[in-house]
Amino acid sequence: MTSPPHISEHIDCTLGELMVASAAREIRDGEVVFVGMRLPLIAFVVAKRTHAPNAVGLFENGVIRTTPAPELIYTMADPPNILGATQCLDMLSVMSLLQAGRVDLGFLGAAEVDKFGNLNSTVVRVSGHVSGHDFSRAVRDGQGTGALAPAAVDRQPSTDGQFVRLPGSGGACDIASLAKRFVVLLEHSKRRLPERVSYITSPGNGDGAGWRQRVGLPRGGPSAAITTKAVLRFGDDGEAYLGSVHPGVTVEDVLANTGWKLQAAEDVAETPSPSSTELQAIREYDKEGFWTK
Amino acid sequence: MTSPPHISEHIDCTLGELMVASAAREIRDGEVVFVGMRLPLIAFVVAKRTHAPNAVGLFENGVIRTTPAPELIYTMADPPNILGATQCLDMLSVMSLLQAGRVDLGFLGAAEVDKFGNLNSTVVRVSGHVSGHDFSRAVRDGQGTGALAPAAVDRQPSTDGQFVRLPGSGGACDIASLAKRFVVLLEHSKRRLPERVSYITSPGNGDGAGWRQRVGLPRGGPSAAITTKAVLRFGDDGEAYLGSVHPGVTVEDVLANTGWKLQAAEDVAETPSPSSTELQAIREYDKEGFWTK
Amino acid sequence: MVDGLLMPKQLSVSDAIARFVPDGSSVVLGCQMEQMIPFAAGHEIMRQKRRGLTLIGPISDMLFDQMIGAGCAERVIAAWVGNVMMGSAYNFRRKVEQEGLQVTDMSNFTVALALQAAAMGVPFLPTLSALGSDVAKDNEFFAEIESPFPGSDGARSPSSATKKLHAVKALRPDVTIVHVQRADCDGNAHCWGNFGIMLEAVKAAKCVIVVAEEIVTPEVIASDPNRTVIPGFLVSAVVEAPLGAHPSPVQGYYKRDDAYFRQYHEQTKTQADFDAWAQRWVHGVTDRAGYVALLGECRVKELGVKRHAYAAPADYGY
Amino acid sequence: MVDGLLMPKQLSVSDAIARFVPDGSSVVLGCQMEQMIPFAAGHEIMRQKRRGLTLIGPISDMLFDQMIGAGCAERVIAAWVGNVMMGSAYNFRRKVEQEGLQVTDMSNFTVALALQAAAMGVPFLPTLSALGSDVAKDNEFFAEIESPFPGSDGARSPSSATKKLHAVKALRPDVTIVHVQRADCDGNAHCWGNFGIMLEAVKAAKCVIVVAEEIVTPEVIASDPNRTVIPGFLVSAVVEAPLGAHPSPVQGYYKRDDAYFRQYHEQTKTQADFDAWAQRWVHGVTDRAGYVALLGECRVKELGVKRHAYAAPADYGY
Repeated sequence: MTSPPHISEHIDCTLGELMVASAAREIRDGEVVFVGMRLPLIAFVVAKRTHAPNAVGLFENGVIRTTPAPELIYTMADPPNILGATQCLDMLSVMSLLQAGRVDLGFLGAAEVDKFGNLNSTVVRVSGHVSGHDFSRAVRDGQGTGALAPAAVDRQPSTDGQFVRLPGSGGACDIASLAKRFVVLLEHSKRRLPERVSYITSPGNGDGAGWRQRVGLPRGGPSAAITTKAVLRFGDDGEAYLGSVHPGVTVEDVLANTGWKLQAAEDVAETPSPSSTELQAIREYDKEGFWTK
Repeated sequence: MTSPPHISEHIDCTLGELMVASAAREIRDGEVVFVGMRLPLIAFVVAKRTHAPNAVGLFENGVIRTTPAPELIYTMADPPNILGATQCLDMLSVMSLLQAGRVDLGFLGAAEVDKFGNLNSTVVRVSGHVSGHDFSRAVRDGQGTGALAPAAVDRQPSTDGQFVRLPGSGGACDIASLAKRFVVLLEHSKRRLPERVSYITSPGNGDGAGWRQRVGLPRGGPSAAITTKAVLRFGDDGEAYLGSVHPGVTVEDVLANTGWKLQAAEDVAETPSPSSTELQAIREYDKEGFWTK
Repeated sequence: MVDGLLMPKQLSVSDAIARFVPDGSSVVLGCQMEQMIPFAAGHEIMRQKRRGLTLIGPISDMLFDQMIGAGCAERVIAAWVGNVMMGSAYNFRRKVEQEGLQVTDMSNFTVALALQAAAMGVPFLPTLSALGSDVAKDNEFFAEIESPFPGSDGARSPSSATKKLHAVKALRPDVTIVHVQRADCDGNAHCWGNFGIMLEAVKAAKCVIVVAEEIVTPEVIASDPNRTVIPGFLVSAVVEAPLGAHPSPVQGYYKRDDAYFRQYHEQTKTQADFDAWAQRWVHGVTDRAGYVALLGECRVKELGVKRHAYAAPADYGY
Repeated sequence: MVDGLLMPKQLSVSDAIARFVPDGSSVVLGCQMEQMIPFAAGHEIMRQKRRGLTLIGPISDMLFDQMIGAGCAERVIAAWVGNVMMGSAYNFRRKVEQEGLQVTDMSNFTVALALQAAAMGVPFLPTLSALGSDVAKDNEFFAEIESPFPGSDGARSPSSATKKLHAVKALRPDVTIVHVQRADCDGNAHCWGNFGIMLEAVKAAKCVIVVAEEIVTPEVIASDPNRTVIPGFLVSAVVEAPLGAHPSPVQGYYKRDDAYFRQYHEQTKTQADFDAWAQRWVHGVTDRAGYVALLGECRVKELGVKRHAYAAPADYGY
């Protein structure tokens, strides 16, 4: 049950697994976590089964769980997420806990994340085609992270308009506004990491340090962006910097695929690969790899 | 099952029974009623068992009943009022229905009711003893109507201060503010029917017509005051007038025991005595006459 | 409340929709998020070719996309419209991008607050959510206000010295349609599982349609008043529709039909594809029984409860 | 939330009070109105001679009067203080009229809203209640505001064109003490019957003490998550105290001891009378078991459930 050495070329886990394990590690034991939709559903289960057995999961449909759901779920309202829950409430009740500062961490997806950790999952302006970029894939859904699942890839783009309409906030705007910190998961590309999002669905650090306080947000802000290439962190200036690169990814690759000049230290760490315990938890749970393959 | 003729000298029911039956008749079939505490608890049951089988009872503790409680209750949270209820909610939910205008009628008690139907159940200023008046009896409790029950009579007054402290609003202020109309039950005396209450716990018509709208109340106002001598009604000017006198009570008696010059028509009706059906419902329910003897 | 005292409330789904969901209505659907989505009612609205509806909900897992594809909707007030498991909803995208379907973007919390304000009978409710976001910009449901109690805030973080707040405007829909496990013929309804925004949506609406897996006796409902989520006096119509929430799950009755959500995603990428889909599943059947027959016994059985898990007893006796 | 992760929460009532209710605390008691009043906890507070407490509740059926008589309270924030069945509470009257006990008068709805504002993390909630009343006058919890949405109100009466509202200030108590039917050792609690203001009082408070008739396994609680009214992560201490709400009723466990409420009324008209009463029922026993022994087997048996009435089954399976 010890961690395998980091791998670079022949990484022995999928990107999905790496991201889920990275997301799971953002949860500290005993924390109250607003789980959100899609990949984080699995990250919460993995955290509960590994290092954070006392974490409490809040789901915006009204569910509170102290035990992981007994089997794979595709949505937070799937019957296994209700059976054996600690409490089934309504949305206002769990959102009230969030607004009252009772939630340590919230997970989000997004179509776009910018330099200051602001999230867009509502609408993207398109001005002509961007060379070589399959935009429809990037914006397939507002929560974004599902783009990592092959079953969910949109193979027939139909964007002729001046904008692409995404599903919208869901609870993302609320979680970003009110959790003590939030973590976003998304694909790493220039298009999905623009310097400034065109629409702030979920407020990050706005235009920099002090912005959240100025607009009246009570706390919080982005803590990490876990992408398909790296983990970004946020400094005191409110701006993202390169926290770690995933095994097999170069810093140059990350910088070249980020929509602004991303701050990066000389010596950037590598994102730890999933431990065998984590991999086991992921694979036992997502048996067919729907989310993590 | 026909109504017995009105009685004057040898009234064949108690005053409590007359008041409960009068209160019950204020409930129309199919109405949503905020029941409140004490005597109205019985009035609701009697109405359900007689002319208003489709009335819905809301209780501020969160209970909604479409069937009467199966046996005598002293408080709205007594187990018989929970068993077989339609719904058990929280207070905010039933108060929300009230605030949203979903409640047709609310019942209240009070220590004092004034000319404009404002209610005081919080605090009464005392300036020396009023001749011949057992004040402690009148203010024994904020809801007031319990004074009719012998078991509840306060035999040891201890008022030396400048004021008498009553239990307070409970939900009375809310019901008076928000129901489509309200009915108050109380003892008939000069002291309990002052020209103006010294403290408005529960707003009636304030200082007359238009006042409720001026202060921002969304609807409602007093519909009747059922006293131990009479039923007062309220005119378009917001002021009380004598609606009917109870069997055996003279108009002069009522006027002499009211704290202001009460409007009374030449020909005042008599309060209908309880029908045999109503009496039967009352007596089957309040077997020992705790509330109605 | 006195009107219609003697009208029986138990109706067929087609009568309920015909009577209580006229063209131009604002309708709340999908209150319980991904559980108990009232597909049976939604499909009947499509069959009856309602037009000009305003669809209201927190997230909509596929149903709004279907109703939009069928041309029922003129406006959407929601936090998220898509297919939760699969991503985008094609009809929604198409109608918004190309045909100007009007969308008022809310967040989950603020759509709940808007309905809760109406449920509570107040013109607005305050929140700290969405401050600084574009969700609140040029959105009729938001206004920035200040607390009249400086120095005191209900939040618990020491950093929250701010006085700014959003007021979220009350939203009072014409009709709320909810699917539940069981109800009696007066509309008193039991539900268990996650509630989402059901409680406030029911109280906010001018009229409520309850669709239940089973109609039970009033005694069953009254045996557990804490399980009652809707009191009958707020209900205009109650409909019995077994499997009426398929393909979404109903706790204790059937699980989620994940394959159906995948197939919908694959089969509705163009308007023509969607029309073919709707012809098969909506217009090609006359009612929910027909739909269930189309699903087939085998699939229905596969979705059924494999392991019962009953709630611990609760004694209401005395 | 991370602090105290490994501290066992199940405590004796005396340890729970000693640890979580220091002198000067603001304490919510009697959330469920006349049901499940936490008398066991209240009596322990009296035995431990707490001073300077602020007592918060909607109505208090006798318990506040006892704590006031014992000198525990410095201030009361409530809608009603008395003995519901019998009327006035003598200690309350005496201390207010003669000794200047500070009272902040609320209505039931507005005390619930004040706690709900804190539970929701907002500085206030709006209401139409108490406009024009003296309850709101010179009361720190009320401020008059206007809706920022003119012409739109959540109320349904056509006459309600008004824009005036009361803002009710958030009230965040130090501790909320609730009595419930059953809880597990982490404080996850089931309750049925009327909730009163329990839900918001629990979420509003900095710490929560749950007193339960029975401690059960976590599996019992998790078997019916819709019956859970308090999630354990909000709970600081959980106490097992059978008959801990006597003389108030606990649905499914024991009925109301009406005679006890009558007797209290008769026996506590003067301070000396109250002291004698408290000596017998509070100070004369060391804990709830001693109190129950004093009640006597016969009386306890008489209060017990005569006819069980179990809730209809609810299946959480899939």
